[in-house]
Amino acid sequence: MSPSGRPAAKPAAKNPSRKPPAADSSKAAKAARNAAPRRAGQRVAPSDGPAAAAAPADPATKHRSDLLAQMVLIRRFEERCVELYSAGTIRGFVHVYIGEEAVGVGVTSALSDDDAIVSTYREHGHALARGIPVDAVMAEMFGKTTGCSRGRGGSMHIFDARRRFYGGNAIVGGGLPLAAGLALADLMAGRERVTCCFFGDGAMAEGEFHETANLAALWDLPLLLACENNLYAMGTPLEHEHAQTDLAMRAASYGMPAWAVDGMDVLAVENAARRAVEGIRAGNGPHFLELRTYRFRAHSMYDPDRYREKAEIEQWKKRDPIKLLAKRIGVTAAALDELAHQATDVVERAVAAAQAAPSEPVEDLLRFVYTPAETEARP
Amino acid sequence: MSPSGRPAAKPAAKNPSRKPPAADSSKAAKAARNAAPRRAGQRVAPSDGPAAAAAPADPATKHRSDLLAQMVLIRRFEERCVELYSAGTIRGFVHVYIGEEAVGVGVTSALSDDDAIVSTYREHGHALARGIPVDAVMAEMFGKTTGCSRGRGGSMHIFDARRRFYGGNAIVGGGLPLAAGLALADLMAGRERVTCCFFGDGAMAEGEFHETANLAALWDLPLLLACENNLYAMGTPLEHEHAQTDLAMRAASYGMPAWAVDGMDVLAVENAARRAVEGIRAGNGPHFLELRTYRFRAHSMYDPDRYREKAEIEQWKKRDPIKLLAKRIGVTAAALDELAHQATDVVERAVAAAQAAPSEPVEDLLRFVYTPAETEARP
Amino acid sequence: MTAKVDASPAPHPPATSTATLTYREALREALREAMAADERVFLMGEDVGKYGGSFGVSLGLLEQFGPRRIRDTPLSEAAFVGAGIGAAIGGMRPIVEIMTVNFSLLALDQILNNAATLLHMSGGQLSVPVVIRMTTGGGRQLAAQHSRSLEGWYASIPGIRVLAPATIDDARYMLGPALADPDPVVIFEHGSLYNESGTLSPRPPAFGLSSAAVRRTGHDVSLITYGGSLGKALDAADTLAAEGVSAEVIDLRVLRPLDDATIAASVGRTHRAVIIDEGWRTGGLSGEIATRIAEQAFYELDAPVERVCGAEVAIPYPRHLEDAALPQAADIVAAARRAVG
Amino acid sequence: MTAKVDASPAPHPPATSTATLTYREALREALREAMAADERVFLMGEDVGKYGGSFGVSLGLLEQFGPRRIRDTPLSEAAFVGAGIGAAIGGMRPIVEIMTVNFSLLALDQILNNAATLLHMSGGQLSVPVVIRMTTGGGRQLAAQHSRSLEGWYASIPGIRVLAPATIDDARYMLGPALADPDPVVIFEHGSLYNESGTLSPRPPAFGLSSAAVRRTGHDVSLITYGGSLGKALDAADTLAAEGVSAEVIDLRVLRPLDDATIAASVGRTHRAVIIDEGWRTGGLSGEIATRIAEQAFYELDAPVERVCGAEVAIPYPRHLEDAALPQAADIVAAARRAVG
Ligand SMILES: Cc1ncc(C[n+]2csc(CCOP(=O)(O)OP(=O)(O)O)c2C)c(N)n1
Ligand SMILES: Cc1ncc(C[n+]2csc(CCOP(=O)(O)OP(=O)(O)O)c2C)c(N)n1
Ligand SMILES: [Mg+2]
Ligand SMILES: [Mg+2]
Repeated sequence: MSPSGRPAAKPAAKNPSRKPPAADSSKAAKAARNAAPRRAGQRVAPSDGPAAAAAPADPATKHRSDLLAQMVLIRRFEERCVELYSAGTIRGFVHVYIGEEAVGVGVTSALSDDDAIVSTYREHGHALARGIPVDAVMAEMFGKTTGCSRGRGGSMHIFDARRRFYGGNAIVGGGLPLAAGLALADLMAGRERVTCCFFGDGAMAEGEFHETANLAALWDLPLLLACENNLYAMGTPLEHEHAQTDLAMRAASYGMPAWAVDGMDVLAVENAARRAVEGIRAGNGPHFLELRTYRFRAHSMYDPDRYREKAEIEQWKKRDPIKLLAKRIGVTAAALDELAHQATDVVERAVAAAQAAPSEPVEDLLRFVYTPAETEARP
Repeated sequence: MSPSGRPAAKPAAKNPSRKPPAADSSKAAKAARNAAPRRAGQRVAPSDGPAAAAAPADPATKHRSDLLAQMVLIRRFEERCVELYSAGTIRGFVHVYIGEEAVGVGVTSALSDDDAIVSTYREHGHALARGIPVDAVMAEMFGKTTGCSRGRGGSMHIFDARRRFYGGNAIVGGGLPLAAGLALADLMAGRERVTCCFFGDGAMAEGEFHETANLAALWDLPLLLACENNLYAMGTPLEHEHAQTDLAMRAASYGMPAWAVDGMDVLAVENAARRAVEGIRAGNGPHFLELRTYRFRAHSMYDPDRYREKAEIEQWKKRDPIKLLAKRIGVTAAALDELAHQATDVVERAVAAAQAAPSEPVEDLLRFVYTPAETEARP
Repeated sequence: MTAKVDASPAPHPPATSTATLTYREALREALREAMAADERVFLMGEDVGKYGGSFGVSLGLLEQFGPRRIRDTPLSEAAFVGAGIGAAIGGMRPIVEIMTVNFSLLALDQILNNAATLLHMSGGQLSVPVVIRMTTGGGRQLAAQHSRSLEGWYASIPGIRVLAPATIDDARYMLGPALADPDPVVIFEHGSLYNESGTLSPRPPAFGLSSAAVRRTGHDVSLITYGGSLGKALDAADTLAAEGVSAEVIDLRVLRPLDDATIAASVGRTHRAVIIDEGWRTGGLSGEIATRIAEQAFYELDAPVERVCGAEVAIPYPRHLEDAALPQAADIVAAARRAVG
Repeated sequence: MTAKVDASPAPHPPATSTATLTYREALREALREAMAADERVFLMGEDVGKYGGSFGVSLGLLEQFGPRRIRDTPLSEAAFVGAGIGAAIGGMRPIVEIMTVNFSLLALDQILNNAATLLHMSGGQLSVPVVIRMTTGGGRQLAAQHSRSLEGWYASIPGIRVLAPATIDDARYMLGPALADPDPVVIFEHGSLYNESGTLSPRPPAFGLSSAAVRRTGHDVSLITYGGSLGKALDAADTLAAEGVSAEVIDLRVLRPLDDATIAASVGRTHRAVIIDEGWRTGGLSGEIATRIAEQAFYELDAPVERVCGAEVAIPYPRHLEDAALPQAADIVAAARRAVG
């Protein structure tokens, strides 16, 4: 049990401000760049300071541009989904990630390809960041056989076993035990892989969170618990979900390293996630990240969003993760437009492909209830 | 959120010693007599110092004698149950409380008659301390209609609604949400009552504990969470159940006052429980007590107890709560024998009565599945 | 138990005006009425407050009754359902909303091991007057984990009563007697019904929870169903009528205890039965009802009882596959034709 | 799916010696064999280690295989069952023990929403080769919360296979093919069987998990049962034989998928059936089986199918009430007499 995992003695705010952290404090920016793992209960300050001037060929800069492009792609993908939903082309429950892209992109960027991801119903961003082809994710939204789950899953059930992306789970908290099991399999097999499980602030109130956190800490499972704290569970604000709203402190009480990160700052997220992944690979058991973020849109396409103040949303939009990173790395408005343009092209091609793709024949309704006989039972 | 509810910064022992606290340290005894509520993570030292000399008429002494008599009665009751089980008269699962009596007696003594108790399958001691007649509890063990649950429940399901004793729950952790609901009803009705829920160290790993702790702290429910930490969940030692073995610290992470108490010292238990109950009645929401105790016998009559060292058990038996209190209040061996004698009489009368009592007729099998029509639906 | 609940006088004067409203509004009015009538009644669940409930049923109630009685809970199904059970024992009359039946598994331990069992294992001491509402069923492309129909499991639990309002009237009037019931009542609201609208009838003088309803009379075949499939059965009856087959449509309304008398009487008239249940065919309500028909009317039956059920698969997302997985009017018509032979 | 599992060669050379052992020992030997044969197999659950499992099944395995593969878990049914599911996806072959079916409700979300559903909602990508064992049933005076029989619920879940070993042989040989199955398998061990002893037969060459077994042949009536009730059905058959009634006894063995062919063939011979199921009558397996018999052999039946089931009550503690609540040989005899009538 690392001492850094202990809850800090200092009391945390019971009702955390719904205001985003202030932008443009250069001291804070420096802190974020140095980004040592924080002790539970400490907030990581924002890191959107002045853009670092860097030569275009610099691999670090290239990497940052790449993160930016990923976020732009996810944003564009989901904006298109919203349109398609309004047009009645995409149906079911659709939960967009708009505003939270830095979390998925930053955390995923810290993982290796053979690490595993278990996600939620709000997982388009995780899936795309993982590298599941845009075509396959869009086709899934359309319910077509070319979808990454052959269209059976839809928005909430994106899977790609080859890329170790294990869903797309629509039971809040339901992915956590599963992720612990994937981590256990790696531990037992002596593989140095990490399993990352995304879940929301609301999910932490579920019993399955508690049981999984305890089990993972007890067994030193190689598990990254990535809590996307967007301050709401549907319409319920954080302080009506949790007695202790400092979620990193709560997690630390299981005896695991846990810290909070500015989830609007993709570089801070990536840095924190790298540290956590390092700790996990070093055999120090599960780590918990509280990723402080905000969703710019309603909970789902179904939700009229009656419970949040417009002003609060506007305030957070000022810290749009895309704008923040663009500013930091000196990407001009024009360059950003160009990126958006490219993303639009990719997304439109995916839409066209999805539209043209075949639907599963009705006769195949009962496929995939049991593994077909021809499949090798034991890989 | 009381600051005393914060987790202490100092790291807790990962593998707590299975040795009982050392006896006869007079400094420790003093500390226990003063018994201010402890901060989470702090251990309460034992309080079995030299007996206080007091006049027999002193109400405090009388009260202590009374606590002693209760413990002796519970002990005798259960020893008899063990015999009856071996003889095949009592069947099913029977879990005795021998060694843990100070917990049930001390906590219950701090409650008023109209406070509620929710208990576990290891509840004979709670039931008797609550004042459910020995005859009714014994008849329940025999499955007779004169049993407090008409014999339908047996050892694991002792109920007495009139005494606000709400079971006897054999699903580990299953009583916790129920207790929260009873507390909620009181809170909503503006009644100043407390609900006390007993549960074990093992139960804290269940999701239902987590959800209940959070809900209770969030809603400031008048709930006393009485965790009987006897270091084992069946055959599993504490450090294989919990990543964080300092259970009071874990509970404090929900933002509720929580402290550990020497559960072999009935006066320390009573004192701590009184403080907690005061805090709850004052509107400060749920309080958590970690009652450090030990069961002298196997988990159940079914259990060969292969998992504990004889030496460990013997060590703990030196701090038998009955002997400790007797010594403290200057009760002689002869007087203690006399008490045991009286208890035996009471128990034997209960056995005889239970033997003579009628069984439920088979035709009544389907009674009590639904409330009979003649019952008033709305009390 | 049945007689008592039915005999209890309507808690309020029968409504006299007939209005057009949605199923959702009918449920809301029922909640409003119950809250206004009895201080002990309160509503608790995820997002029942400002959000108005995940399907908008409780919209506006927070404003009317305040946060003490319209209680948003954390995502903790076991704890808040268990707390509802405890509060019921403690003298309140809680209405607990679980967003959907899919999540109710997380609270099933509390419902079975506590709510349904406390009365018996306490030897008759503890009645548990809790009402638990939840959305059920498929048909909205919500895919595998949000489209289940598990009513059959609940209907098998001794100690509870299970309701499935399928009409505006039942949505409006079932809650009152459910709250008056001293034992736990579980109410299933089919997700496809919330936007249905219709005319509310005046409250029947002795509105009860014991009997099934004959929604359409007929003499050739009995279509027996409940909840979200009622409309499909009525559609099928229309089609069948055009073919000269007279179908009787039975709405079970109460899934536990089943109203054997109404079912047997109908089959006694028609000698043929089709059971329509959105739940899986195997091990669900449909087999139970078919078996009871055979037990009670074995020599009356002119043909094997037909079952039209949900396919044994987790509901797939695409519309065409979901449609194929759920009972449709055409399937009912085909089954009725087979039965009539 | 059936063919594949059955066709798979026995993973080990058939045992040749015949020995007398208990059901508990047979289960233990099966675990031992599976652990020894495949490094990916491990056992996890509450107290499976030093304690030896709450019913002593895994006694000695910790000493043989060590704590890495015999894993004691905290009291966290949802987490460790879910972890078994995840570990199965991750390439292991976990055997998860839930102490009893009563506590399995706490893990039912994981079993239904994950184990049974992942394959379908991933479009066929994720098979979940997990085996979940649990004790079921009453008869030991363990009262309301420790005596349930919920096999019927599990048997209704698409995506899983459900086994109920009732004999020494099945206790010994079912685990192998269960582990070889690429999909989740749930195994119910009836609590009254652990101490039963008998002679182990040599491993049958193609021991499978698809078919029911005729445990006794007869021609007047089929007694159809499984698990803890098999012995009672065999006793009943003895009594009936003395009265000149020849009863065939079918042991279902596999509760999902049901072996319709064996059942229909038997009823085709006897024309009368009695189903014995310790679970509640309403909404359980008994109704399903009765309905299938009617669907498949409607015109073969000479009498309504009889059901002998658990009473619809939480099992009471006293022996005489528990006996009355559970199917007994005398009840089976009476039902058979009615059927033969
Ligand atoms: C067990 C369960 N309960 C309720 C729901 C309905 N539901 C879906 S998302 C959600 C809110 C979850 O909030 P959070 O965990 O913070 O994630 P976010 O949606 O904010 O990303 C709720 C209540 C569900 N899907 N599963
Ligand atoms: C949900 C559940 N899981 C498992 C069991 C079996 N079981 C009964 S008591 C027990 C141990 C509980 O330990 P603890 O909470 O420490 O209480 P103690 O028995 O030590 O007083 C177990 C595993 C159960 N009754 N309920
Ligand atoms: Mg959230
Ligand atoms: Mg314990």
